[in-house]
Amino acid sequence: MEHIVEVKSLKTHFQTGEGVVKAVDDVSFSVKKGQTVCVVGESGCGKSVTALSLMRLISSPGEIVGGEVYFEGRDVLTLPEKEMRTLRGNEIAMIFQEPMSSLNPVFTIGEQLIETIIEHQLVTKKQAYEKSLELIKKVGIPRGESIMKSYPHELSGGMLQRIMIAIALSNNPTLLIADEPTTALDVTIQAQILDLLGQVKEEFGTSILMITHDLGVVAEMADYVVVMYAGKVIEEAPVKELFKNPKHPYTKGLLKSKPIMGRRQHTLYSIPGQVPNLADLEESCYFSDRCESCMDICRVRMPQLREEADKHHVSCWLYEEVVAQ
Amino acid sequence: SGSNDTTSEKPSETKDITKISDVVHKAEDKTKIPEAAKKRKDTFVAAISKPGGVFLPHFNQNGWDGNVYSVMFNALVKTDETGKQVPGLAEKWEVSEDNLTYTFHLRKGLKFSDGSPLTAEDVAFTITLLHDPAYAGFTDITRAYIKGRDEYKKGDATSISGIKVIDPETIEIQTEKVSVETLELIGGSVLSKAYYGKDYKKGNLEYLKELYAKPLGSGPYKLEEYIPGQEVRFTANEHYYEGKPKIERFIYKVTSGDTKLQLFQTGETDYDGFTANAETLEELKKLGFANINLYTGSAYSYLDINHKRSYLKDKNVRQALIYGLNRQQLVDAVLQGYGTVANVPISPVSWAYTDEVNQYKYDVEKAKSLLEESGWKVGSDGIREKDGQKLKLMYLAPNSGGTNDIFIPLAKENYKELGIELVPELLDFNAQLAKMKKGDYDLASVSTPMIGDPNDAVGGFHSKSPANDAGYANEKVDKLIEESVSVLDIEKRKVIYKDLYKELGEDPAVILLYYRKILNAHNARIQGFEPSAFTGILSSLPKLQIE
Amino acid sequence: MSEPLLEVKNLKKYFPIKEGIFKRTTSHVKAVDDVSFTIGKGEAFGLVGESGSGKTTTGQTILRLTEKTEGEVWYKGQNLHDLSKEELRKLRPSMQLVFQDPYSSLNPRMRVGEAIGEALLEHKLATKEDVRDKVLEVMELCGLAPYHIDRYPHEFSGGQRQRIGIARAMALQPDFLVADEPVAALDVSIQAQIINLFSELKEKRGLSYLFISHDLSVVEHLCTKIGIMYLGSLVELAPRDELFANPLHPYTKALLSAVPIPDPTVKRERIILKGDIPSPANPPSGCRFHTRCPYATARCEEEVPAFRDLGQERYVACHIV
Amino acid sequence: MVTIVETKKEKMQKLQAIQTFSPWKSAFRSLRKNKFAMAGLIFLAFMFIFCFIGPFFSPYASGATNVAKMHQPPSSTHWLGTDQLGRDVLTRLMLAGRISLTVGLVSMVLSIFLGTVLGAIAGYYRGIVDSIIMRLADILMSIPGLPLLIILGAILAEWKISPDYRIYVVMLMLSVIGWPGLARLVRGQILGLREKDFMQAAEVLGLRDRRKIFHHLIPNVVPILIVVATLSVGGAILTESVLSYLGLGVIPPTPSWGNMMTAANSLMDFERRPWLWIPPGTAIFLTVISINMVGDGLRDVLDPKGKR
Amino acid sequence: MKQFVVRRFLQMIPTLFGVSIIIFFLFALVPGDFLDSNLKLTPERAAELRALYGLDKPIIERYFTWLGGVLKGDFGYSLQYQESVTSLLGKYIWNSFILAIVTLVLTWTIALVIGIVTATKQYSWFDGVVTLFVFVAMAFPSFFFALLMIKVFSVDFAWLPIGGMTDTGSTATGFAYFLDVAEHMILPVLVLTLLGVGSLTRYFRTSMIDVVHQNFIRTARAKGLKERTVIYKHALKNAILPAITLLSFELPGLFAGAIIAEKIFSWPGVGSMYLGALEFRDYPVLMGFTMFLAILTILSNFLADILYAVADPRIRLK
Ligand SMILES: Nc1ncnc2c1ncn2[C@@H]1O[C@H](COP(=O)(O)OP(=O)(O)OP(=O)(O)O)[C@@H](O)[C@H]1O
Ligand SMILES: Nc1ncnc2c1ncn2[C@@H]1O[C@H](COP(=O)(O)OP(=O)(O)OP(=O)(O)O)[C@@H](O)[C@H]1O
Ligand SMILES: [Mg+2]
Ligand SMILES: [Mg+2]
Repeated sequence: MEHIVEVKSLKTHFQTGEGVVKAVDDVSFSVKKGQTVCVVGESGCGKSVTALSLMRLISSPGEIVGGEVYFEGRDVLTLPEKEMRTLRGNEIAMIFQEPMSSLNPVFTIGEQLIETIIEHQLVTKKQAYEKSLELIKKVGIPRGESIMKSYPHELSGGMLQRIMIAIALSNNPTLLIADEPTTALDVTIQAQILDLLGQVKEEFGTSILMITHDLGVVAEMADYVVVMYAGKVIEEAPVKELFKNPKHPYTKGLLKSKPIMGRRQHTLYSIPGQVPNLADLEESCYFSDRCESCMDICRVRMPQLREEADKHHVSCWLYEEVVAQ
Repeated sequence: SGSNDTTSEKPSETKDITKISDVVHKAEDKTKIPEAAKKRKDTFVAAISKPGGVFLPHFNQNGWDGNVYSVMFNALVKTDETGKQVPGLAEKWEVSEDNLTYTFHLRKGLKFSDGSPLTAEDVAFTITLLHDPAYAGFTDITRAYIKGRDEYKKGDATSISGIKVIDPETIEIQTEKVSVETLELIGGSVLSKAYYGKDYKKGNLEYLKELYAKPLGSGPYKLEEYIPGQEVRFTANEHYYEGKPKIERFIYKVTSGDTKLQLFQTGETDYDGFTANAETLEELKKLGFANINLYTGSAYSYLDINHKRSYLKDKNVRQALIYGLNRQQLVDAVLQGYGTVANVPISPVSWAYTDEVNQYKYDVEKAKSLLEESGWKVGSDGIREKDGQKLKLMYLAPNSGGTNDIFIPLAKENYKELGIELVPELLDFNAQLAKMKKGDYDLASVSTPMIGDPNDAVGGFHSKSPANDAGYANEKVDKLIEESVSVLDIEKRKVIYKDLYKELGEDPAVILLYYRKILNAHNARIQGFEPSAFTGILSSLPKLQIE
Repeated sequence: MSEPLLEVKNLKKYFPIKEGIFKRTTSHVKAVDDVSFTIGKGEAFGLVGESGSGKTTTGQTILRLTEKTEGEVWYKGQNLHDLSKEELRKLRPSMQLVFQDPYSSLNPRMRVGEAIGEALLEHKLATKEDVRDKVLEVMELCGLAPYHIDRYPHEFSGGQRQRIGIARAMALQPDFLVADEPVAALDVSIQAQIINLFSELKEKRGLSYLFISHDLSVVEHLCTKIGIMYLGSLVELAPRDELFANPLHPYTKALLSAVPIPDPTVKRERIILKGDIPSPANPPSGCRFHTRCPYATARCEEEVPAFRDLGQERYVACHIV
Repeated sequence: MVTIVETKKEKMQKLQAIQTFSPWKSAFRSLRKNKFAMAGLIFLAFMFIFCFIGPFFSPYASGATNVAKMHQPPSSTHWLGTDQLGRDVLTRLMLAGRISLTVGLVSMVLSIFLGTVLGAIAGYYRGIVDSIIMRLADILMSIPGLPLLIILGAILAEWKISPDYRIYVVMLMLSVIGWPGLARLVRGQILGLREKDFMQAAEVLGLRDRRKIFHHLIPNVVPILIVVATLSVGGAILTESVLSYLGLGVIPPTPSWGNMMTAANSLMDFERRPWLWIPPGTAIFLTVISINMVGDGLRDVLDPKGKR
Repeated sequence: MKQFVVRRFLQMIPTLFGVSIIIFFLFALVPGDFLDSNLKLTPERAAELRALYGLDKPIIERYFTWLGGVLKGDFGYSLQYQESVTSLLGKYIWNSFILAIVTLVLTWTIALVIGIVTATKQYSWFDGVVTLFVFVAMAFPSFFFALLMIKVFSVDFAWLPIGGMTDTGSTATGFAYFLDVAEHMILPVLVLTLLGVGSLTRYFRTSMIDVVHQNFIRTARAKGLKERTVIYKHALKNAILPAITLLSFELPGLFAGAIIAEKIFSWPGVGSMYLGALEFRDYPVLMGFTMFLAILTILSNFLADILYAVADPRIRLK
């Protein structure tokens, strides 16, 4: 299996009044053809920014300050804007996290769908319209025709999210970046969407980079999981391995926090403390503040991401031999 | 005149200010005439400001329409370069011994521009029309005191008894009161009875409105087309009594003050008047193709005094206001020297002009002592006061005209030195006049229109004159004014005016400022030009030629 | 059951559908169509349902953010839809809302601290001096760090914004909270923290909730009574344990079966709903669910099932139950 | 865990120092960090010093005329030359600035205030309030300025208001009748903004209308207000000269930038005496620019996203 | 919506009445009347004329006389031009109208393009130059630009006519006439455009800056749309909404604002006629023209409101 996307030491920083927010700091991972990679992590840890960086859609005051992102062998970050454009929406499509503000309020849903199709495919308006109707139906929204004529503010959150999905799927992308695509959807529709994504993956060999909080979804969809914390990848492994054998204390905490149907507890477990301020990080393991098995070294040095078991990478001093000494 | 060879370069130093017209400069290089002008072989273009489209004598509401209609209509009596009344359509006229009956003899074979004859009937019709109760124009014919006027105007009479058509070329008009205005009023432009009187019914002049834009007259040119806001076009009238003008077409072109010079420079206009000052003159000279005329106009400027104010009733204060105002400096600064200090209320171009009056040379000390004499003492703030009242004068000035910027600071400074505070108040012209009528002012800036008869300028000083809003009262002046209008002989009147002006010098009714120079220029390709302070281009228009 | 705090009676909200240049109303989207339920003091009522089924609209109409079409909402003995603007305003702090979309519900030009603190000042729940402390306190409670206080909404990640929305509502110490998918955008750890917070407040302060969500595992955890909505109406209403143990309505069954299990090794058998999803503008005749119901009969196509009281606080609208 | 608590406390203390929530106050705080805005402010301050204190250092401050020295080009004695009455242009420029700056700023502030408040109220309440305010605006917008000003001039002259103060009265009245344009602009924006979710959020919080309008809606129309503000400062300075012309503004010999410029209104002055119009023009230009810089800075500061 | 339009339209009627009353009484308040400006009139004659013109009647009566006429479509009779106001305005208004329309189209096109470019390239050198230029245009009164252009283009280079609407004595018709007028229009239009474009550019720039930071612009980019489409379609439509309001006072403003340009360029427009009417207190003309402007203003505000509602789907009309 070849790599569709290879992210190498990506760094995206924001210049703010408080200082430089290192939203993504030295992140590397890759997605193989036809694979689904899920990115999980505490909210605010840089997942969306990573996704946006792949699309080169970071706008001021943010800036990609380093690293490479190879898409099918080409470095996306140095591509001329024109070529980049042919990739966006076509080869790489993205579903944004906040659907309500992500659609243009003064154009109808139909116009926004059709234009995406026409931009990248040689079709007539009529054909594009047909295709759009089909897409709307595919994502499970009834009364396609009148939806095409509605404006974004007339639809519910879930419907908008599905419209975003429809737009992203409209050109059968090679890579689909989905930033929490199902958060606003109820489980039956979520199931339907997940099925749809599975289908697309099957049919077109699409790779999916999915950002989600729902570990259930991860379990269902992912082939491979990347766990991020404070702008860094702290653990990555194939899905089964990760669920079976989480290594990083943060990952463990996450899995423990998830409420599971039928297994009610009085209080849910939650990781104590806060994500550190990304604008003022000191040399240490960023999780050390909250870690239950924190050691002295954790407070002064940052562990490296290294392969621990087969394809299982983790960045934690607990697994470094050095510490043992 | 155009044949005057002396080219005086320094107009402000011209000693003899009575000189009417001095050609300052003749074109030096006719090759510089712009192409645009050369192309117009048979057309003369003169500039005009804002014609309004009422091209009918006695009915026009603005002066520019007057300029337009006077190209197309003739009056019985014309005004010459000195403001004297000379024969127009009337070859001659007689005034009876008692100065009450006027008999006009028309020229032979007069015709309107459509070829129809112009007779005494037309004259009678015109004068009758002006007496119509519905007549709403500005010609106040009642001041000619024609016999039977009231019976016609207010009563049922079908004609005016004082107007008698003797024969087609003779008309006699009887009046009831001697007045110097009479001749001008009854000797005005003549309208065709056949054309304008066709539908005439006493008390209804509505039908005339249709004809405002379709004038028919006997003047040198007839209307070809009027394009509102742009041009009035004329063609030569073959029936004109002095012969068809040599230039076939004549155009009045609407220009704006800001670009007059440029329009003339590029040959868009052949003739225009300009603000007289050294720079404009210099620019015009540089053109090379301009014949430039500079002469004193018939108008003058003054400061009106509100005599109803107790402190201004005092002759000393008024005299001090004149002595203390450096009028020569004003001429130098406001007019850049292109004018003369005025001491009599009539322009040097008029027959009535005299300089044998008090010259009121700038004299601060004299002014101060006059004020002291009247009890105005300098207060702690440098302003004079008397009986607890400060000598603060409210000065009204119209916001248009553009000289306020220069005039006000200078006058303020002058008066401050005397211990008088001048408080300027700028208003729109009409508002200023309204305020003056109400008497709510001390001094007010006024420029007269063109003055024909000297009485136009002084009539309002009569204490009984309805126009005397300012409240000036001087018995001697009253008497002299009455005298001056009851004789028609110019020589006799000259003497009366001399006395009158003297008296007005002693007991000033207004603060006279200056006579302005008039500057105009015409393209050298136009020949035969003799511009006049009283008639503008009109008197030379029929005689012009294009080179 | 404790005394009712909120009583919703036959609530309806129709949105007009407008067409043509003159935007004439041609038909209506029946976003909420005859919904009734009660929430007791200290009770958390879970509202679950398909997206677009009218959950948000129900929540907003209850709080009178949009005017109802029909029905009554009794809160603390007052019909909210009869109150004057000022009376309603005074009542506002006690009933709060957490918006579904956190980003658009935050004023982009207002710093987080002010967004949370302004209402405290407005209702005199804090003074100028201590408002900042109170804000920091509630921020901490909702998992926000103190340094966030002077930031603008766009500088946050989606989950952080959601927490701002929660903090804003919580700061007023309401008695009743409509939480519209409050944890959907949160990572599980924070999610747990928030849910713990919610249940703690419920127990300690008797805070009541209308908790809108489609994450049944969360709902199960927090809510004691659950309503299932489909196409604008409630199809089932039951106490938590009964519902999870014994779902009656076919839609509820499908929902429960579709909840993903966070274990990649387990593959569950889902009830797949076939058929077209109907439109709320033009709902199917009879039982609205019949087009997708695996057990639908001819009767379901014709007759609208009544929302029957089965006793023990269980209600269901289905012919075959 | 202990350490966490400590650092948190430290941070809290650090934050306590800043005890305010007003978007306006915090904006002004950050304004100080904005280079553009500061440059603009410093420049404005400089202008004020130049105009209000400068004349004390000029030997020509009395404004005395000297006809003999009229129209002199810039020289070492008259740095910016002399005008048509031989007065020092530089000194007049400074004196003129006193009037022009005050008039420009005061009328800007006034009209912005009125326009914004009325527009916001109309847009926020809609319905009958909107109809009344907007129809009133229609009426005011339909009344041509010129006759109104002439009437004003006459009335003020009637009331014997000293010409020195008249300009301020007039500016006030101009703002009073000049609000409709801005009000319509603001209303238009508010109409869109009030439908946004964050306004629903404000409703849920039970905020008073006043707070909703001033703290939620108006900060969102600030960009347009800044444009209007910049435009209206320049506009007011130039309008003043038109007013002077109608006897409503300052009356000669008092100078203002506007009337210094209109005094040089012929092609002749244009070509031959640039020192008469370039200085006042430049002064207006620089004032407008610096107001705009402050405005842009303010916008950047209030606009969380536009930060550089 | 229909209801809104109808109601809004009906509201225009009382507004217009209000305007007419205010304007009428304002004009009556203006000191001086038509006859005051004539220095040569004797007071008796002036009184006689005042009666003939109906200026001696009480103001209320005059208003109703005027209103009665207007309701019959008769706007009265100009004192100064001795012509019915409608036909008089008819003669001049079209000249002003073409000037206004051409200027309007030009201003908007230029301002849109510049506004967008400066917004998307905020703080670039182009932005800087344009900004500087806009402020220069703001700092100098219109007559300066008019004079400057006349000097450069008409006198020095002699490319364009100095003023007027056609060549002196021109008898051109048809296309030749059109060309003639077009040539004369260039300078006045240029000056008016210069004056209007500055502020409009600022407005567009500001709205654009606001819009390009929105999330949906990011979405549009993510869809791979051309930058041109993103800006000129997605951003522009949002940015132009606030400008619709501007459009409503632009047109009436142009009529009123062109006065100076019309004067300097001797353009036979309604502006200079209006000034003259004001100077001479020609009330019927003043009332006529002012009412024309009022109707124009109110009508454009009405249209703007409707346009706004149609263009922005989020606005709910009640
Ligand atoms: N425009 C910005 N200015 C400053 N900081 C920013 C900006 N955008 C994002 N950040 C910061 O970058 C960090 C990463 O944000 P990101 O949106 O990638 O988080 P996330 O992992 O997607 O979280 P969530 O799951 O909540 O969506 C956050 O801490 C956020 O505060
Ligand atoms: N302003 C509106 N105008 C017209 N229709 C609307 C409007 N708001 C909501 N709707 C419609 O009402 C229905 C219910 O919407 P609502 O937002 O309440 O759904 P929801 O249950 O909250 O869905 P989700 O879980 O996706 O948020 C939808 O069909 C939606 O299209
Ligand atoms: Mg995110
Ligand atoms: Mg919802």
